[in-house]
Amino acid sequence: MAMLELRNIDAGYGRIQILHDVTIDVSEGEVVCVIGPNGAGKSTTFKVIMGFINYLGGEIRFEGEDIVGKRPDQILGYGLGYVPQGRIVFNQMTVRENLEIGAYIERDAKKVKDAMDYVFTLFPRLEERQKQLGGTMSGGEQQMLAMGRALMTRPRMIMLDEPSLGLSPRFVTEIFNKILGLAKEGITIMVVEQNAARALEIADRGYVLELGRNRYEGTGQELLGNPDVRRMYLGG
Amino acid sequence: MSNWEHLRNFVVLAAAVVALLFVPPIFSIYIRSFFMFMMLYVVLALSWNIISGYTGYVSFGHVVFYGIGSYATGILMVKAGWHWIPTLFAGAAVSGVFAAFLGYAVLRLKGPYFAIAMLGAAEGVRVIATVWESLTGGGDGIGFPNVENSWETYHAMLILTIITIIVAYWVGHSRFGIRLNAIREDEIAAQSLGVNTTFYKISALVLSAIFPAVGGGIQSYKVLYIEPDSEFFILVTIYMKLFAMFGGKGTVIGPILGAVILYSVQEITWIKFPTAHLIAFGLFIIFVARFMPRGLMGFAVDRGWARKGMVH
Amino acid sequence: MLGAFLAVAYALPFAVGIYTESVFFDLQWLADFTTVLLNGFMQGGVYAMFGAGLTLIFGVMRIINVAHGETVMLGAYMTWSAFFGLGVDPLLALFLTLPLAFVWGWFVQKVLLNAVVGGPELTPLLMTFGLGLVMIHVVEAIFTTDFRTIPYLPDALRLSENISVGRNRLISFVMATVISCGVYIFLKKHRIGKAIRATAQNADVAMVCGINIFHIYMITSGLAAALAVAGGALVSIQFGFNPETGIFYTLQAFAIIVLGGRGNFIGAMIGGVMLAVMESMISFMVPNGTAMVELAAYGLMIFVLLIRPRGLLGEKTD
Amino acid sequence: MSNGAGEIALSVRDLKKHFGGIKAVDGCSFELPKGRISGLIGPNGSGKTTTFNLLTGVLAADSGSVIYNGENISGLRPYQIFNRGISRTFQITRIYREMTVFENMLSASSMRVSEREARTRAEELMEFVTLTKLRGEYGGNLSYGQQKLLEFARALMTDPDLILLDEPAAGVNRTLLQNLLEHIHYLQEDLGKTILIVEHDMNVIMNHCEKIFVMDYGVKIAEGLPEEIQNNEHVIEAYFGH
Repeated sequence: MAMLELRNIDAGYGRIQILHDVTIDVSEGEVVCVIGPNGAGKSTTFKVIMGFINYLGGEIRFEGEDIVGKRPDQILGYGLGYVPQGRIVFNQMTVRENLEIGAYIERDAKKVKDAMDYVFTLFPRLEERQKQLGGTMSGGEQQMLAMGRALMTRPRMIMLDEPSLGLSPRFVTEIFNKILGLAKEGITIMVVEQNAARALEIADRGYVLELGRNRYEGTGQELLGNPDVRRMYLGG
Repeated sequence: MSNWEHLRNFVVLAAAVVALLFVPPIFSIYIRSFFMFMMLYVVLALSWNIISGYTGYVSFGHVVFYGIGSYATGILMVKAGWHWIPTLFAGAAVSGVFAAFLGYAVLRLKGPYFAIAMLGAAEGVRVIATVWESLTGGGDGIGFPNVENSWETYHAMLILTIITIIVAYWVGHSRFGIRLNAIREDEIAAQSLGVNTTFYKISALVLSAIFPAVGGGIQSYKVLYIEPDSEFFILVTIYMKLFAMFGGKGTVIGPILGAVILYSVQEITWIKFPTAHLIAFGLFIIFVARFMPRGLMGFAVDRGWARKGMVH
Repeated sequence: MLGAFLAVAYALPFAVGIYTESVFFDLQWLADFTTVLLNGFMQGGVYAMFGAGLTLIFGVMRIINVAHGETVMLGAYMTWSAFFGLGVDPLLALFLTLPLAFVWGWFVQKVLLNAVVGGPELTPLLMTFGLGLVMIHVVEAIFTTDFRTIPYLPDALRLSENISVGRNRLISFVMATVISCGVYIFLKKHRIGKAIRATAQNADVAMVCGINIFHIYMITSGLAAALAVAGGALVSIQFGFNPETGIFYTLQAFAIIVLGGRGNFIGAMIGGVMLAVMESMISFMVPNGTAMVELAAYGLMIFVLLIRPRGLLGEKTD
Repeated sequence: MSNGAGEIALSVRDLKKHFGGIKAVDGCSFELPKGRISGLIGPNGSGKTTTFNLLTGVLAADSGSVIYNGENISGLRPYQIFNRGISRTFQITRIYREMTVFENMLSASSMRVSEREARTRAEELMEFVTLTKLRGEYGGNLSYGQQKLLEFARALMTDPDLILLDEPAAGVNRTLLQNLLEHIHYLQEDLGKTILIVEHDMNVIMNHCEKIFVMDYGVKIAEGLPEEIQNNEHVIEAYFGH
C-alpha cells in the first residue's frame, strides 16, 4: 500500500483551478520526484496536501488516513514533514531556536533533545553554527536548516519543495547528497524540482506534470532518457 | 447614466432644497438649528468621502480642516473685523493650501500610517491653536459679538450643502472619481494605466478639505464661541467617518443618508442618554467595519435595489 | 539622515530655550536640567513598556490597535478602583489587574480581531477605533469625565543638593523595567515566546512547524493588553487621568513604534526613552512647554514616517 | 498600417536591477521588432516579471536604458510611460474588483479625449472581448478568464502602440485562450501593434511568437525563431537542469 496517495486531485487559488485530476502515489522508502515546466502545478500539489489552498475534489491519504481538511499541526503529528519553497528560515532566530520551533508540537523535552542530536548527526554544520542567526547563513546552509527543522518531529515521510532553487551548483550537489542520505535513513521522500535532471538522477520514480495535469510517469532513469519529456519543457 | 437619470436626480435635489427652505420656518429655532447641523454633517460626511471613500485613504483627522475654517472665521471676524461671508472663502483657501502641503507629505503613507498621521496632524494643530494665544486666544478661545443669526447661517449652510452635493455628484459620476476609485482599488495598476496618482490624491484631499472649512466657519459664527477642544474635537472626525461608512463610502447618496439617519438618531438618543449613544456608535463602527464595509448602499446593491458602480 | 534629523530635533528645545532666555547654563540650571533628564528617562521606561505592547501586536499580526491607549487608560482606572475601592497598594494591584488585562486582550482578539487578521488592513484599524470609543464612554459612564489622581509616594528622593527624583517615578521605572525584561525573557526563552517570534517572522512557515497561529495571536493580544494596563497603573501614580487621555497614549505608543521600527521590541524600548526625554526637554525649556509636549510625539512620528518609514531599528524589508 | 520590416520598436540596453544581494536582472539587452509578436521566456525566478516592471516604470532600474521612439524612458513614472503609448497587463490580474467592468475600462481612458469618445471606445472594446453583457458587473465577480479579457481590453483603451502581456494564458481555459490569441493576432496583423508576451505555456510562445528571447539568472541567454530556441542546448539546460 502506498504511504501517500493522491487520487484525482482538483485544486486551485480562489477562482483559478491549477490542478486537474492529478494522481500521485508514494510508497514507503521511496524517493519520488515531481517535475514539470513552470506553471505545471508542482508546488501546488504540496500546498493542497498541507491545506494551504482550495481543495476542490479528490482523495488525499497518508498511511490510509484521510488528511483532507486537517491542520498543518495535525498533519505533522501523523509523521509527514514539509519543507517549503525558498529555503525560508526564521531569520532573526538562531539555528538552535529554528530547530526548537520545528519541534513545537513535541512537549517532551527529552524527545526534543534526541531529535536535535539526530538532526545534528545528519547535518554536522548546523551543530557548529547553532548560535548563528538563520538569516546570516548562506543559501545552502539555510536549505539544510529548513530540512533539519522539518526533521525535528522525526517524520516518516518528508516533502521537499524545490530544494535547489536559487542555489549555486556546488550546494545543489550537496543538498541532493543530503536528500539521498535521508533516504538511506529510511525516510520516504517526495521532492518537487525545477532542476529535473538532478532530481531524476536520485529518484526511484518520477511524475511529470504539465499545466496541472499528469503527463508521464516512470522510473527516474526512464524519464531522464525520454526525449519527449525533455522537449515538453519547450513546447510542441 | 442617461441624461434622464441626471435630470431626475436634480429634481429630487431641488425638491429637497425647496422643502428645506419652506418647512423650517414653521418650527422653532431648535428645529431650525437641528436641520442646520444635520446639513453640516451631510457636508462633512460627503467631504470625508471624497478622500477616504473614493481614494481609500482613510483620514482619522479630518476635523483639522473644519477647525481651520472655524478659526479663520473667528480670527478674521473678531480680530480683523471682516464681514463673516468673506471669512468663509478665506477659511476655504487656507484649508485647501494646508491640505495640499500636508497631502504632499502624508499621502505617501499607506493605510494605517496615513490614518494615524492625519490623527496626529489634527491633534498637532489643536495644540498649536491652544498654544498660540496671541492669534487664537489659546484655551480661552474666541467669543463673537452676540447677534441673532440663525436665519443667515441656516441659508449659508443650505447653499454650502447644495454646492457640496453638486461637487460630490460630479466626483461620483465623472472619470475624475473613477480614477480616484482606481487608486483605492490598486494604486500600482492605476499608475500603470495612466493615472498620475500623486496629483489625483492631493487633488482629492484639497477638495475634501475645502467644504469642511466653510462648514466650520458657518458653524463658529452660528454658535458665537470657539475653543480648540471643541473645534478640533475628534468626535467630529468620528461622525464624518461613521456617517459616510454607514451610508456607503464611495457613493454620493450614502454619506447623505448616513448623516441624515445617524444624526437624527444621535439627536434623539442624546437627550435621554448622553454617553450611551457614543457607546452605541463605537459598537456601530465595529459592526459596520466588520459586517457591512460597503454600508447601506452596498446592502441595497446586493439586493438589486441599486445598480453597481457609479457610472452607467 | 534620521540621525541628523534627531540631532536637530533634540537641539531644537535648546535653541528655543536660548532664544526665550530660559536657558542659563549656570550650576543651578544644569542641576535642574539633570533632574529633568533623569525624570524623563524614568518616564521613558513606562512609555517603552506600553509601546512594546503595541509593537508586539503589530509585529505578530500587522495590525495597528488604536485602542491601545484606551487600554492604558483602563489600567489607570483599574488601579484607581483597587486603591480606593479595595485599599490595595497600586503595585500589589498589578497581581490582580495584569491577569484581568491578559484575559481582556485574549477576549478582544478572539471575538473581534482573529477574523480580520490578514484581511484589508484598514478593517482592524476601524474596529479597534470603535472599540476605543466604546471603552472611553463606558469608563465615562462609570467614573464621569473628572480628572483623577492616586496619591502615592509623591515625595522626591534627593540624589544631591540640587538633583532629585520623584519616588513614584523611580518605583514606576523599576517596575516597568522588571516587567519589560520579564516579557523580553519570555519571548526569548519560553517555548510559546519563541513561537510568537516565529509567527511574527513568517506565519505560514510557523503553521507548517505545527504552531496554531490563532492561539498565538490571542496570547500576543493578551500580553499586549497586560503591558498597556501595567503602563496605565504606573502612569496613574504619577499623573492625573480621565477617560479621554487614552488617545494621547495611543499616539505616543504609535510614535514610539514608528521611531523604534515597527514590530521591534528593543526598538520600542529605545523609542520610548527617546520620546520621553524629548518631552521632558520641551516641557523644561520651551515656553508653554506642557502643552507643546504633545507636539513632540506627533512631530517625531510624522517626520520619521516620511524620512525613514522603517524606523531606527526597523528591518529593510518593511 | 506599415509592418515596417526591420524597424525597432523598443530597445533595452544593459538593464540592471538588484534586490539586496539578488541580481534579478543583471545586464539584460534586447530589441523588440516593430509590428511583431515577441516572446520572453525563462525558468522561474529568471527575471522576466522584473524586466516587465522595469520597462513599465513600476520598478526603477539600477542602471541601463530603455529606448522608445528615440527617448530614454527608463526612470519615468509608470503613468508617463503609459501616456507614451506602452500598455501592459499583469501576471496576476489587477482589475479593479469593486468597480464595474465599464468603470474598469473608463479608468484607463486618456483625459485628453472627451467623455463621449471614451465611452464609445470602452463600448467597442467590451464588444471586442465579448464582455458587453457584463458591463455593469463588478470586476471581482468575473471568472478569472473574464478578468484576463477585461485587463487585456482595458490595456487597449488609449490605443497603445506597444502592448506588454504578462502571462496572458495562465488560468484561462482553452476556448477563451483561443479567443485571446485571435485578438492578439488581430492587433498585430491588422493594426500593426508591437506585442511582447511573457508566458509559461510554451505552446502559446512557440506557435504565436515570431521572435523569442530567453532569460536565465537575469541575463538573456538566447534569442531567435521558435525552432531555433526549441533546439538550443543552453535553453534546454536552463529549463531541464544538467
